[in-house]
Amino acid sequence: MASQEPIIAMHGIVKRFGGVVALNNVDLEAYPGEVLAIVGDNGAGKSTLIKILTGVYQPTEGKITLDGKPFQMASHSDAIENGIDAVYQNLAIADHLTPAENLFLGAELTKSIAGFTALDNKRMKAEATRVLKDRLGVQLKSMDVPTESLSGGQRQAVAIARAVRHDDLRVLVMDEPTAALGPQETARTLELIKALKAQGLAIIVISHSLDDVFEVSDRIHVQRRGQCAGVVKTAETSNEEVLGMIVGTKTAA
Amino acid sequence: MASQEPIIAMHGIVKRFGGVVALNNVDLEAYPGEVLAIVGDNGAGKSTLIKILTGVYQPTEGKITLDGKPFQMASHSDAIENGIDAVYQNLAIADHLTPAENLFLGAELTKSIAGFTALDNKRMKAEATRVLKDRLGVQLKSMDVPTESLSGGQRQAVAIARAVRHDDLRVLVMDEPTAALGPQETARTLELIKALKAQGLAIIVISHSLDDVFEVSDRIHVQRRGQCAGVVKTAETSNEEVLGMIVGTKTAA
Amino acid sequence: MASSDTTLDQPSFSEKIEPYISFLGPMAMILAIIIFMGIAEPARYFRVSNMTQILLDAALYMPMAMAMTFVITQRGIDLSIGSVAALSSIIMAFLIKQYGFPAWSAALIALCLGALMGLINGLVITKFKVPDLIGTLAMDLVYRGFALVIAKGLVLARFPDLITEIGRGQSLTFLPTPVVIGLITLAIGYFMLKSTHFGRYTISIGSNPEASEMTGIAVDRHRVYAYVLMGTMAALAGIMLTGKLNAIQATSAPYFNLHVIAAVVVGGTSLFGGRASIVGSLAGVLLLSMMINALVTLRIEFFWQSVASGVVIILSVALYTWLQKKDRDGSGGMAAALQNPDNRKLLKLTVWIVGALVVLSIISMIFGGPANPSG
Amino acid sequence: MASSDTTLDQPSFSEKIEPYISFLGPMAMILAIIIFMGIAEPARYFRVSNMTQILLDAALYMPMAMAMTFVITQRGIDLSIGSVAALSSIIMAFLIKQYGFPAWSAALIALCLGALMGLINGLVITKFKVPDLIGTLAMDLVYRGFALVIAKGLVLARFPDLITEIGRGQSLTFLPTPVVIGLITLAIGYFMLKSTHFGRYTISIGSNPEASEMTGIAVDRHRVYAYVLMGTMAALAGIMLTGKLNAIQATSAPYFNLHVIAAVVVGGTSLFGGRASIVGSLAGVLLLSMMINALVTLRIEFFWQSVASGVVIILSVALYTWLQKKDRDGSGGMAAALQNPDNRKLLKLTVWIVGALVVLSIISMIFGGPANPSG
Amino acid sequence: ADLPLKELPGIADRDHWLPDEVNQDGALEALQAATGGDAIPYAGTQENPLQIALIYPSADVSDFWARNYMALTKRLDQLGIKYETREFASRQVEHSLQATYASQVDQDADLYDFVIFGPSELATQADNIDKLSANPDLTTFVWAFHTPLKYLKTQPAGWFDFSSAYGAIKICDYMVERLGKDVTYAMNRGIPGITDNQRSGDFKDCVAEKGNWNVVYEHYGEYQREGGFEGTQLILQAYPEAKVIHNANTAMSMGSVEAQVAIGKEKDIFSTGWGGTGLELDAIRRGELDATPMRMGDDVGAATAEAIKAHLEGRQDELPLVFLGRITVAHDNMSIEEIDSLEKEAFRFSGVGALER
Ligand SMILES: Nc1ncnc2c1ncn2[C@@H]1O[C@H](COP(=O)(O)OP(=O)(O)OP(=O)(O)O)[C@@H](O)[C@H]1O
Ligand SMILES: Nc1ncnc2c1ncn2[C@@H]1O[C@H](COP(=O)(O)OP(=O)(O)OP(=O)(O)O)[C@@H](O)[C@H]1O
Ligand SMILES: [Mg+2]
Ligand SMILES: [Mg+2]
Repeated sequence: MASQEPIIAMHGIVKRFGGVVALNNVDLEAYPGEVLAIVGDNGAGKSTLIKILTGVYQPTEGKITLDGKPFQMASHSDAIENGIDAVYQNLAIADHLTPAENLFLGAELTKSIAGFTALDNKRMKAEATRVLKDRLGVQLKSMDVPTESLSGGQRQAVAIARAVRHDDLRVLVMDEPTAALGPQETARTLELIKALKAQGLAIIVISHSLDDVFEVSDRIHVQRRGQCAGVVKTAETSNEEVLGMIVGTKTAA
Repeated sequence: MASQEPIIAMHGIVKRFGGVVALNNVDLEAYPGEVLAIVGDNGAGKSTLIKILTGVYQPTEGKITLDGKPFQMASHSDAIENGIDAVYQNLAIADHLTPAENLFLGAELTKSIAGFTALDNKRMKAEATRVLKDRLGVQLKSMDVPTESLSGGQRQAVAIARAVRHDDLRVLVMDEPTAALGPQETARTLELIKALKAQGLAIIVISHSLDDVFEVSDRIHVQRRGQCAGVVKTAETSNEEVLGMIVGTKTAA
Repeated sequence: MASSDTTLDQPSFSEKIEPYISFLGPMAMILAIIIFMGIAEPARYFRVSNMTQILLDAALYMPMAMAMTFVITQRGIDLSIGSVAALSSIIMAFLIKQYGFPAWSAALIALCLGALMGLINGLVITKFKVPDLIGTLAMDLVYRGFALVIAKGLVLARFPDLITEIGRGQSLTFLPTPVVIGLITLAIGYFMLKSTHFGRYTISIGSNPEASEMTGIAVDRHRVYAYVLMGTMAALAGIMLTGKLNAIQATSAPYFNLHVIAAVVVGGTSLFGGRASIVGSLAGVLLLSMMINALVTLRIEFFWQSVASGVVIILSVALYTWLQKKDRDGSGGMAAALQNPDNRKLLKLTVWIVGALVVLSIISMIFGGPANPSG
Repeated sequence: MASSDTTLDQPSFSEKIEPYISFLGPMAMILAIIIFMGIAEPARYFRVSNMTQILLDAALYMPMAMAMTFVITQRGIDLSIGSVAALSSIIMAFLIKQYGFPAWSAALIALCLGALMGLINGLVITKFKVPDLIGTLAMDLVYRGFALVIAKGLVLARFPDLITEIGRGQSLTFLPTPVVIGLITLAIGYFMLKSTHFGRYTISIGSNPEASEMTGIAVDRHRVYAYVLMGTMAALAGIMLTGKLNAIQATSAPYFNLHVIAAVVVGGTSLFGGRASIVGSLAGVLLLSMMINALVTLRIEFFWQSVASGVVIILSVALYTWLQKKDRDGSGGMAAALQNPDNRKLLKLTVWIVGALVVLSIISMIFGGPANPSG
Repeated sequence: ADLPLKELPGIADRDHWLPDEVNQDGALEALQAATGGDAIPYAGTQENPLQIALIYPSADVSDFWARNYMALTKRLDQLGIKYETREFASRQVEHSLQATYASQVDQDADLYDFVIFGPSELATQADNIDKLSANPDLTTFVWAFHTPLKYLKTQPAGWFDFSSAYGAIKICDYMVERLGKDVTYAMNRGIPGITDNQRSGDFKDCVAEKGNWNVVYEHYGEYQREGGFEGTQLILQAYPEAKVIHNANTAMSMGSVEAQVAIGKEKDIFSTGWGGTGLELDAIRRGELDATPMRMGDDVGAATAEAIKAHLEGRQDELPLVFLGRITVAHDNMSIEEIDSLEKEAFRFSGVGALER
């Protein structure tokens, strides 16, 4: 399923926070048209790993390559510019802004008024409505209310829509996208992941739900105590084996 | 499995927030030695329902009975005094306090120094260590660090331990206790629920994971758009039926 | 994903007025003042000259209220603006009076100095990680100290026409120049808030700083920008003050900080960040000026003015919070409030304190010595 | 549940000093002052009389710093303490001088009045839901107004011995009475923080108000308690001030608010709530008193003292924050900081502002008129 | 008449005129005599009471403004003039608020006949003095300043003050004579500004010139008792060589004395006050304060009442533009009786002892 060349790859990543070693020599590759799941117990380093991948943290050691070329990210904007975006565990949503404003936060559309660059709120609203409807199938009652008044699922939709709004998006990272969702909305989200994969994106999903992982992923990366306990093909493994790797009673085949 | 008399029961509960009707005429009963699961989509009113049950919110309409007698709760303390406690969705933990301090928050042990009532920090620390170890099987490296420095699972353990520390606890409510947990810690928590049930507690668990629900619960209460879509015995239903009730394509048998 | 159907489909009345609630508080208070003065002292209060007077008073605070709206929306606060205004205009005054700089350039230099001081505030807060409150408080001491070191007790007075025009000019006939300047800064602020990256990020930073950081917004940089804007506007206010009084000294503008913060908060901008209202800030500034003017017109003794200001500020903020509160069904009147054991405990505390006062007073009167009024 | 094994099992050095970090900041600054003065002016600075002097200065602020530690730890702030002190002691003074109340009862009445004013602050904040900053700011105006209404410009002076004993007495031989009072209040504060429900809930409310609410803690009530404590301690400070000066007037104690807040924050209590340090507050109070004393001993000009105070406050808070920061590996020196595009943009802004200043100055010097130094 | 009436040396270097440059010969003395003498009742009749607006920074420090007010009103009563007053008070530092008051009175000129303006700071309020003076419906008197600014387009009807500069010279002369040359001293100054420059600055220049005195520290106590206390404490510990402390007002001198008493140093330090208020005189009697330039406090208010009468009687041409109240030095070498009679004279209207209002 995966092509030969990874879009983005991490090599020997180490991340220390003061005395805490959150990541210890971790490798990771993401291929276009493939869903890579990351699983692992609490504190295994999953969130830290993908924050490094998306430029939020800088690794203490190790390097990242994009299309095989060394790639240095000073900030998250660098990642976005190169088509890498993420939906974080604690939804990164500004409650007081409207859905459209959140959707384009950090990448506003602009127009020029009398030589000044101004935000094009009208166009952003139209675009946001379109992205939510076309790509996610969500229609909000009103686009003018602050996002805080939306339901959990609707907020989640806004967060995902923000990541997928770029037409040049190549890598999408999702940290526990279904953790707070009801069954219906979970199903919706998994479908969305599959649709995005079909569009050729490389998708990285962190999840505690092995059911979900087995439903959507192509490969599973197991984190354990800051290290990679192994990467397995979803089709070639079983629930028990992955569980064993997470707990530490089994190692990768 | 359940005895004939519910410990606590809610009748015709309605809760409005301004214009929003969060709960519309909901009934609920909790029996000793039974696990009642509450499932439903986002915004279905699950959290609101149990917040009313634990005295955090007051219902707009409807009444609550405890051991068959009408029971008015003005605050959460009233609930605790009557043996009802909860572990909330967003862990109600004060990050700057130590685990022991959090465990006894709101119900501190005291001693008397020269006629003054003073907190008995030593005894609380000892008790907390005991509760964590004996009832939950968790041993923390240090009991003197602020809780913010613990891992997600450890924090969860502290939150649960807080609820189960009362020896006169009769009803324990848990709002999505496993949502943020890895597989190993999820298993631990489910075992804990079973153990508590064996001790004769009435347990109410909200969860989005139907697997977990089917593993531990005796009855399932399905919330849908503020109303109860039906209550079914776990042994007599299936994953699909419950899903259908959540989504609204099926009604209770 | 299912939209929650428990809400009504038609936006309710309260949802409709929601965006305007921010300045309903001050507006209601303004209305109350207008009605009251309409009954008590209509002729004197509603004269054109008095309205101009109110506007002139308010004008001084408009640029600062605009900038403070941004600062507070980002969960910041700036307690140094009085000193920034004093220091930058003292330097301007020296440049004009001692070094013969042209007024326009000295005024521009003052604005740049204000920006520089704002920049320093911003860097202290973002780079040294000193909390806003304490950082600007300390910088207030520093700037005021410099102003005093430079000017000592000197009063610099009598400035070129440009400066007095800025401070109290009438050359635009329809409105005094400072009012026009104030309104323009507010209009620019409104545009910035709604239609620039800076405004958008201001709200998002105040609403959720971590989220903003993760979205790739340069949080620290935009916080610095807000302080730079604040410093510049404080310097502008300093120039306006200099022009208005045609004099400046190092101890000028002692109450800028609190007046401006009160106006902005009364106008509905949230001290908890994320909720900004430029129109509300205008309303807040007007409210405070109208109130002081009304008190003077009513010939209220000076000391009561202070009391009245405090009460009006609390009432308008409380009114606003009350208007905004959604879950109002749960409370249910006085009786229910007394049912609440917490309120009973607080009542008991109150009774205790008042009781102690009464008992002590009685004892003192019985056992006390004779009055001894020799100051 | 698995404990995370990525941390080392032995608590590291930084973990060990963690609980003490809060006052390492002010302690380092105090040490710096001691060393500096030890070199610059040892004879004058380290005299017993001067040490007593420093303690006497600091004593006035100790009770308030104790109470403010609680207020700030609950994410509150109290900007009204100067006025509370002034109003309660003005009333005490009137009771003694005009109505012949015995000093002890008038002093107790003053404490009750302080408690009452604190109670009002607390109720305004919790019941009217006015944010702490603006609520106490407004009440400051109210209390100060009342003090002025009652006393006008009058100075009430010359009080019974009890009052002067409280303010500057030496009858305990080893330490001046006010110092003993101050230290006792701090000790009580320490006990309350560590070993009472109030102290425990103070931290939990500041740490996580919603969680505290859900745990069944009466959040609002305990917030009110903190303000009542604050009001009482402000009144005590007012009595101490009255005794120290042997006089009181309505405009007394103008800088209490900021001095006390600065001392508490410098002492490591977090303005973001949840982190309290009574010992740190003591260190903060001492630091500020030692610093002012040192500046005078060094014969620094008065206005520079203001500048120096600001700088010391910023340095000690920044130092403390820096000590506390855990993730320090990511930064990596000056070069890396300049690599950061945000810092580059800020540098550009700085260059722009400074550049504008320089260009404007040069233009002005060329085209400017002759100097006209007639003030 | 065109000002100045005559030119004294150095006129070009000043932005204001000296009293002698603008007062007609004998006018000041005549008004001082009328002020000091018994009241001669107003001859004319009034339909309505006079409306007098008072704008002054009376909201903090000392009872100076209150005493002026009482002297004014009591003398008006004695003169048989009916009047109503309206006070616009503010704090010393609130220049803006005072400007607002001035505008308010200016636009309410129909309400008032006289306005008495005590500027928070002369240069800062100069334009407001100009504005009020130019209003034909008002007669404006300035209180607490005696330096008619040359650049005013319209001079007010009168300036009533004690000359702080004159007081500074008086106390300077007295102290140089009493304490000799080369004394080391320290100062508690007020709020930086013109008043402080005259009270403290002129004193400093004078003692330097006449006695070669040396100032070691200048504290700014903001005219507050706390300021005086704190400044003195610091001076006593850091500058033990200072044997004299000069205080720029009553509040600070009281604080200063209190700080000395607190450590038992009041006999060692020679400290001065300013104004000779009741509190200061009491302190001199107790031997805590040593000397003070004493104003005949009620002169300013009473003279203003006399000036109002002159205006009502159409005799305004006879008035001096600048009125100066009398100042003498009161000190601890005086007998109790001498001090008592000075005090009686100074506060003949507002009363000896604590002020009751
Ligand atoms: N900013 C930080 N400072 C210090 N330690 C950190 C920081 N962020 C993460 N850590 C530590 O790094 C380790 C890995 O954390 P991370 O959040 O990546 O775990 P995770 O696998 O995402 O866990 P979870 O499933 O609970 O989300 C943990 O021990 C955590 O305490
Ligand atoms: N304090 C509140 N004020 C206003 N509306 C509220 C409040 N709390 C809950 N609601 C609304 O009540 C409805 C039910 O919310 P609730 O939190 O009970 O849902 P839930 O079933 O727990 O959802 P989730 O699975 O996302 O946790 C939602 O529409 C929500 O927006
Ligand atoms: Mg994570
Ligand atoms: Mg919920």
